[in-house]
Amino acid sequence: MPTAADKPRPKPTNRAGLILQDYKGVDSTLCAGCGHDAITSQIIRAFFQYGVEPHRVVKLSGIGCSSKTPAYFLRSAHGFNAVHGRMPSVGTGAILANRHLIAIGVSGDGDTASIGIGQFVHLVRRNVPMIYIMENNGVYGLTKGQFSATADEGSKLKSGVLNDLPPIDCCILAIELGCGYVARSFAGDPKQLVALLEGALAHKGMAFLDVISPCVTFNNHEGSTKSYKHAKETEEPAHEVGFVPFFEQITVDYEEGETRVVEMHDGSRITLKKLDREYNPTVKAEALRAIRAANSGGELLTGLLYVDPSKPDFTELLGMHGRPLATLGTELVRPPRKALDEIMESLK
Amino acid sequence: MPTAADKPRPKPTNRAGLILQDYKGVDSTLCAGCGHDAITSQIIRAFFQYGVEPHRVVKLSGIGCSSKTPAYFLRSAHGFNAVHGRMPSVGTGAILANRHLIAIGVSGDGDTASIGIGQFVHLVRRNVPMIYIMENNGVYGLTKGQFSATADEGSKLKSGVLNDLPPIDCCILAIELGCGYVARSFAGDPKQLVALLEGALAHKGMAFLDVISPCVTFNNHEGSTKSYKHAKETEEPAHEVGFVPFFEQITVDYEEGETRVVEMHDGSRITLKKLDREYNPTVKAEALRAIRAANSGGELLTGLLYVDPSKPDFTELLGMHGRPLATLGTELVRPPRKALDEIMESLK
Amino acid sequence: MSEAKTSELSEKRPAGDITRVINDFSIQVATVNGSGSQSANSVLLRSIFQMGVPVSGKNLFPSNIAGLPTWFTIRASRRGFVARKAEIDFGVAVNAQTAREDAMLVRSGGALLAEASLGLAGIRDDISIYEAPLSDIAAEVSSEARLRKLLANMVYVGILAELLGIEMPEVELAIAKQFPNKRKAIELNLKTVRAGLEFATKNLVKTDPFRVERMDRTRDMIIIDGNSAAALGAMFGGCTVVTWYPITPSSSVVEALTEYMARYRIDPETGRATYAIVQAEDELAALGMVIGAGWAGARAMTATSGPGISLMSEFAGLAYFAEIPAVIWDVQRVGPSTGLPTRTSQGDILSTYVLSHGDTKNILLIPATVAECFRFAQEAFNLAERFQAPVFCMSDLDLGMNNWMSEPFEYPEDIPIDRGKVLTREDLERLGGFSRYLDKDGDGIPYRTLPGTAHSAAAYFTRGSGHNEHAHYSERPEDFTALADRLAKKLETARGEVPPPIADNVEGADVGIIAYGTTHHALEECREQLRSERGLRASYLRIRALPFHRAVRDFIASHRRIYVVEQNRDAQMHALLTLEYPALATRLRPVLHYNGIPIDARFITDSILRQEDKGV
Amino acid sequence: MSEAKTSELSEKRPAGDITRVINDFSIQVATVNGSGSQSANSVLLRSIFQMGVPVSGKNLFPSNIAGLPTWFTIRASRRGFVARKAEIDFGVAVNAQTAREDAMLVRSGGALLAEASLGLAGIRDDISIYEAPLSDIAAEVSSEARLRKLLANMVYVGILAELLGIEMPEVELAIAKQFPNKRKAIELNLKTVRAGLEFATKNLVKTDPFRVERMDRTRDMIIIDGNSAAALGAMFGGCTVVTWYPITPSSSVVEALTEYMARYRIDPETGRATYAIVQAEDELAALGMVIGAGWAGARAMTATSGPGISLMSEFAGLAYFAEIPAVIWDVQRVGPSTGLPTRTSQGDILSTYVLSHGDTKNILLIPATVAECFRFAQEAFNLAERFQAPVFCMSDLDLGMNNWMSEPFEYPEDIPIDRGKVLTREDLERLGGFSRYLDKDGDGIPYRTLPGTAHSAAAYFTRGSGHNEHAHYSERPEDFTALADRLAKKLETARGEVPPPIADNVEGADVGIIAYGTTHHALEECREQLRSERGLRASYLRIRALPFHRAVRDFIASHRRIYVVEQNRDAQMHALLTLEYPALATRLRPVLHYNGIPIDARFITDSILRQEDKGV
Ligand SMILES: Cc1ncc(C[n+]2csc(CCOP(=O)(O)OP(=O)(O)O)c2C)c(N)n1
Ligand SMILES: Cc1ncc(C[n+]2csc(CCOP(=O)(O)OP(=O)(O)O)c2C)c(N)n1
Ligand code: SF4
Ligand code: SF4
Ligand SMILES: [Mg+2]
Ligand SMILES: [Mg+2]
Repeated sequence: MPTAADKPRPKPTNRAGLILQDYKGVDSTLCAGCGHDAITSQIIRAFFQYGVEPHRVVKLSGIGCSSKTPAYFLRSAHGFNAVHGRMPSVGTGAILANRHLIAIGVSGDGDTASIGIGQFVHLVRRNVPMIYIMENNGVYGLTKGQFSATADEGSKLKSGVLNDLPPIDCCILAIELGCGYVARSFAGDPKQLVALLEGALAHKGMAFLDVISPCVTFNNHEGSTKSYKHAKETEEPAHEVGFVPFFEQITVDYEEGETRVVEMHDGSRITLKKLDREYNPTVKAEALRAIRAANSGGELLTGLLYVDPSKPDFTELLGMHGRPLATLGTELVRPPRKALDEIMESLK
Repeated sequence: MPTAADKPRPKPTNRAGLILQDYKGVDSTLCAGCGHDAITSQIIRAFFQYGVEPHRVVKLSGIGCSSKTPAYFLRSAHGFNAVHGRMPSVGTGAILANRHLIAIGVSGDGDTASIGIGQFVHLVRRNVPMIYIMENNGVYGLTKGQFSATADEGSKLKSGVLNDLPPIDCCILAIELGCGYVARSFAGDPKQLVALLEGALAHKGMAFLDVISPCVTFNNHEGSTKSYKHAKETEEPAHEVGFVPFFEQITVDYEEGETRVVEMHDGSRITLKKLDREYNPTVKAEALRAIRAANSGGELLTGLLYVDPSKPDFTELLGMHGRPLATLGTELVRPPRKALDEIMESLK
Repeated sequence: MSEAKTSELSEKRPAGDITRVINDFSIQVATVNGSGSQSANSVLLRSIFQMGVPVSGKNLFPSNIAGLPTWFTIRASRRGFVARKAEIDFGVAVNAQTAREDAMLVRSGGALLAEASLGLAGIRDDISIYEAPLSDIAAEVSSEARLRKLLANMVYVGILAELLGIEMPEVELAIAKQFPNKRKAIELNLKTVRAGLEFATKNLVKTDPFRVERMDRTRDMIIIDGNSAAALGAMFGGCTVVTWYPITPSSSVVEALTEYMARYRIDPETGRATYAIVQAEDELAALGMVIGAGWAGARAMTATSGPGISLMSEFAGLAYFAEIPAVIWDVQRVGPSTGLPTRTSQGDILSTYVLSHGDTKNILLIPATVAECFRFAQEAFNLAERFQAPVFCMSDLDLGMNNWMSEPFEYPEDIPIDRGKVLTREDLERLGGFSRYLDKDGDGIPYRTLPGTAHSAAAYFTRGSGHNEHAHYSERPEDFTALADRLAKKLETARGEVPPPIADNVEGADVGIIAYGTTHHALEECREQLRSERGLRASYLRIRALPFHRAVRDFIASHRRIYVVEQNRDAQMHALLTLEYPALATRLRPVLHYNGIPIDARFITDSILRQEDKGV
Repeated sequence: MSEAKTSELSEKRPAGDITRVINDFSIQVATVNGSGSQSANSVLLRSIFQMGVPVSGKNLFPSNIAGLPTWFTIRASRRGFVARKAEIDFGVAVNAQTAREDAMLVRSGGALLAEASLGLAGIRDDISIYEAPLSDIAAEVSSEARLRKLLANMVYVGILAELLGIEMPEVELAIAKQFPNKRKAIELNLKTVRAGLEFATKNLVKTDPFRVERMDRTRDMIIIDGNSAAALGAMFGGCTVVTWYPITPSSSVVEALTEYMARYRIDPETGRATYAIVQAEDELAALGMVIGAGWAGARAMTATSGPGISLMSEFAGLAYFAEIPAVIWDVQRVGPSTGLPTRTSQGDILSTYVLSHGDTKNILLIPATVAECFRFAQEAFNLAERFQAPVFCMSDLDLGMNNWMSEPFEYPEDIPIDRGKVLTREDLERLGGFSRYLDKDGDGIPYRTLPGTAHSAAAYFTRGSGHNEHAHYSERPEDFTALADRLAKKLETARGEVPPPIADNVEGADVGIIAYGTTHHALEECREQLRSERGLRASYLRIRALPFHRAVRDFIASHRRIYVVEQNRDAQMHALLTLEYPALATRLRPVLHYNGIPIDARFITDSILRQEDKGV
């Protein structure tokens, strides 16, 4: 293997034979320093590391600064920047048309928790196979900084306006509604975020990631609870998240009780190394209690908050054909003449 | 007091000087035996017993058999049968216009949990002072029996169609979102329902009641988990609910530890007599655990599931005028000439 | 309810005269909804149908599940007229709530069969009144309360069979069809019908003129409702994704489709479904799913009614502007708002044509018959994919929920499944690449690729915001104008490809009539009335789609006075014609019917004659 | 971007000639959005304004928060023309991304001030080019990076002041106004402007013809944007409930209202708010709240733009049909779908007029000036309550978000707060009772009571489903028709009460022109061009509301050719006029502008002349 500093080191390729650059999109037009751009980078890295074939991916979003980001990664994947708050239905439709697609939806806290909460609830309930990232900055960035429904009680706008309504915790909601993969992370914690994204890629069913993603222009000031500073100060990882993809046959043995290993359906493994607290993401009640405790304690609890890799996803429930409905031939989608004759007879 | 059987006993009147009949509406056009009619009767009774002045009440609903019922009670109260799933916003507007109004909204499980879940979530989040009853039959009655989002996994339609999606438990949702009065009851349990309704009348802020209300025409068969039979068999009251209105100065002393008394802001008291289990409706986490346990155990846990009489309601948060905005005079709603002059000056 | 001034029959004969009226009368059965009269009425309808007599049935039901008045009218018409007949020749009164009204509605010279306990005997002397203890007779068949209530309806079937001369074997056949392989039900109902019939033979003396006699005008014909026909069309049209949110009167489109698909669209090899049907949480989501599916390559549809269309407005604009195929089946009911959910209307035409904010124009198909429901459902998918646009099929409650006679549907040999301009991996290898929104062929229709296409040049970015030919985000004024103009051009192209109007030009016609959808059926009859009653010759054009086919202009240009007949208040089609042909606008005159009851010939004839007489 | 064929100025003088052009030119500043050029541009605008010269400014910004190109054009016009001027006389190039394009856009004979580092010197020889190291100069004032970026903009203000002869005291005043009681900011900016000015005096030799000279045409005038004006109107109009969901370009309506209300609508006695402003979760909820509030007696409004209007469709139909007052302020942007969120359009007229399924027709008010925003906002509440219907105010981005000169607004003595036909407890005691939907006065407008009215006969039941005069549920055909007809009649009544059109009939005019909204401003200028360039006399009618006032007909009837000028693709007002006056339809000719940039006089003049020349 080439190591000599003098000759140029070839760019590393993944199992799809692609390099990191292949997972990029057009240049971002977001504000310099926007948390969303940081998340975009980790999406690019995760999809590269997992070796996803870009053409199998569909990128979905609603409307907002966050919802613009699908243009900034995976340039060779189809993308759909839909309407505000209704991306879940569009994503559901895409998966119905072609269950082989790997769907990643990027939304904002306004797009999800304000206008979009209804479709979000039903997307979770259906367990549509899709990675759903909520880039959470507590405000409507694109419309210049009004509070969203995830803004914390007591959070202040630059203008001094105070938010006196409680935030909607979409992770709690997702867990209560039966989502099988629920994580919270922070744009300023790339290592954790990448691992959580790879885990999401390995998950069969809906995977929800609530990622705190500071809006440097409208909500990164003192008094904001969604600023880089505040997030850094209050972040409390529930565990150290690692990911071992199915195609890397490393066998590590983990210290007893120190690391929890979650087997994903494709053979990948998520490793959760114990930090200073006990945290069991496989038991709903415990997870919820821990999250609620952290919230009331003003802590930003991050990590894989809840996981259940076993739930059947929506396409299974529907007993859909193994091949994409989108491209089934006439012979499969138009019944034969005798079928019509039979029906006509019955109507005479 | 007249007791002699021979002379006709005068109809009892309440503190408003009205009789029970005064709280009725037009005749119901629902199917004979519909759970909704049973609930209507208890609404009539509760409002009568509490002595509400009908003209101070607004009745709101969406669309559905359940949403028709506001026409069947309190004929002398204004009613508004709005559009499907969007009653919460209409109710919010009405309260904004006149905070003195007592708002009661009647909705169905489709109207609330399917099309209406978004507005429901935000109504709870705002803690709009309003009694919200979800008449829960697990199906869309008015459109002839399709499953709603509260239908239990495994529940069967007459046609044999099976529901394979998990139900949305609106009580859990309401509690998680910070609702200060959350109850579940059953159309077949009039005594409990009346007490819970009176408690709701005494509550300042949003009060949510999820009332199992069998649809005798489309969802009352074997295999349905929302039938009278099934509800009767599985109902597990968390406690025996009683209500002592503020205007009845009875002093009772309750057995130590046997009865929990909740003081409502108007001085009324809700009494919760212990049954075979410990249940503390004032601690979120405990309430949620108990509900979840009951759900997974196939129990229908009824009663006052969670209560917190202290939360400020939406009108307080808005710092609204004490008098109804609807009828403020010109002198209050049109600033004086000098105000305009001042503004014009600043724009020169 | 009847706007009729005069009547074919009463003109010809004074009331009381019992010269026979063969295969040309209407029956109106007044019952309580939820009481099971539906099956009795279908049996009645079928029996007459099986005797070779053209029939039509209209169900006038309340927006309620049980306990309110409901009416079912059956029309037998030897001449094959299937529109609603304004007058009631033969009434059947079973509902106490409305009995007296119902008795009064029967036209003079008509007849009434009444539940004896209602005591209607002698309420009128200008009609034949027959009394029968329907529920008592039913009680003899079954003592079980619930059952007795249901069976009471079958009793009047038996009585009418006797009074009208409907042959018993046909009734038996109809019952068998009504309760497919439900042996017990068949026997019980048959028994009841016989009991009714016996009662009639024993106790009733026929004094009315109406009779059914065997003809041969329904041989090989089918009976089906428009919603089921639409469902069949979707199934044979290769529909793969169906999303919906229940709403009257469209629910049965998807409910029928669900049954048909489960039966005929399971891949025998894998036993898996070649389709997905999803009940969405509301109409916004329903169309959102259809758009996502259409974008990803499915032939996707949803069915709804007015309120749903309104909720779909924003998504409809996205589909129009981002150019995504979608089929929306709108079974129109009376609006605005919740309106009259169980009554018919043609009131969504204008607002749907320009649905959504900004400059939008949509393709609308307007079926008038069950056969067209079957056909248009298939063409809708082809047009949607060919034009990469939402296609709205404007049915209505009368067409969708009532039963209609029809020739059997033909297997769609002539409607190949057309996926439109989709570039495959192979195409891309040949071409090297493509520009999503480039008007390569000069018809305004660009090429698209499906997500998942394994080629590095396949991907493009779809958005509802401004974009250029390469699907890149753009706010450039010239890019926007070019896009807006191409979208307009695309609709121009559509004129040539949507179902053309059907014209019946009468030599030297005095007037022209334009109609569409279910209004068509009353027109056939109206034109005969105009001819027979006034010798007025009327040409007729039936519009079947928007934007207008060029042929529409020619028709208007060739008639001096044109009556545009439709079932809405605001003369919506009249408005669209005015917009399209301002130079001819003054020739157009609206004839409007908007009370929720299906329009009838008499109403149209009278309105036209009134205007003709005014010589306006 | 410029469709201009010719130019007032270049006609008069060859390029290069430096005869002075006083108070009649356009400046276009090209910067990067989020770089703080906004305040610099306002200062520039204000300074000229304070010198008594009529000005207008147009901000052409991207749908993005920071980093993309943005343009600000200032027009000085001694004749008081405030529409966009197609040509750029004086360019300011600061943005590297677009520098060359920006330089090319300057008209021949014009001038360009460029950031030196862009190296644009000598890019053209037909314009005067001035170079200046803007950021270096700013750097001298402040070393702080962020600050420097902001201040760089103030540098060009100083340079232009020198080159154009804008008086420094006015600049100082403008800066003071721009940063109200922010002493530090004022000093810093002033320092920077001076630095720019000094640089110019030292290093630049004026070779361009443009100069600002003191006039007296702006004395006592105000400068305000349409959204703020609308907010003021709402506040003085007695608005009590405001709900909204943020959307460009309407957000600032409610944001301004929030500030004004907090200042002027707190009850001094109680210290409590006499209003409620609620940010809803989406537009469906926003209108739902307005409807609930209007029903319960509030003067309630919401503000939105195209996508919001689409989402409000279902609720709008409810308000129309259940007859509930509601004010919806639509600041139109380019659609369909998300379209161009930061560009202007008049594209929602038609779809909003018939918004929602079924037969609906809405009242629309169309302001053209900030003064009308102030006035119509007040009248909207009166009309909404008088007609118990939704009233849509159709503003647009150009009017709403740009700054306009105006006479100061007058205190609404002449606009009393009119609650319409509301029955109080006292009325009910007098009358004994009432029927909610009875047309007592023959104007189609019924009486209502407010929830909470302490009278046993006050209550009634509101529904979006069929009902009779007593507000009882009804499916009766005759009830529905009566209701539909009364609703139509109500709109007929409205014709007489909405703001009438404003006609300027020219004696023996050759043609008539019809326009509305912001298109108005270009027309003033267009008519002068037609007159001065071709001696063509044009009468002019400005429509201010729908349904049409009777006066509209008279205008059309009295001109042989009428040009209908609007900013949408589908000739939406032209369409509505055609529908309304089919007999006159052929006189109407659309002139359409729909690229998102505010329409300009040159475009209209040329389009009209082209058609006139064709002699069509
Ligand atoms: C129907 C509709 N309403 C309103 C808007 C305006 N709008 C655009 S983005 C946005 C909110 C975005 O907030 P969020 O989802 O948190 O994204 P962020 O910009 O903060 O990343 C709004 C209200 C819209 N585009 N469509
Ligand atoms: C926008 C819209 N979509 C669909 C409908 C049709 N619809 C009427 S009631 C109803 C569901 C009612 O179910 P639920 O709320 O559970 O009330 P229930 O009849 O069961 O009491 C539906 C889908 C409608 N009225 N409006
Ligand atoms: S406004 Fe906020 S959210 Fe939007 S791009 Fe800028 S920093 Fe990011
Ligand atoms: S259908 Fe069901 S919900 Fe509706 S009225 Fe009948 S029983 Fe009640
Ligand atoms: Mg956000
Ligand atoms: Mg229900």
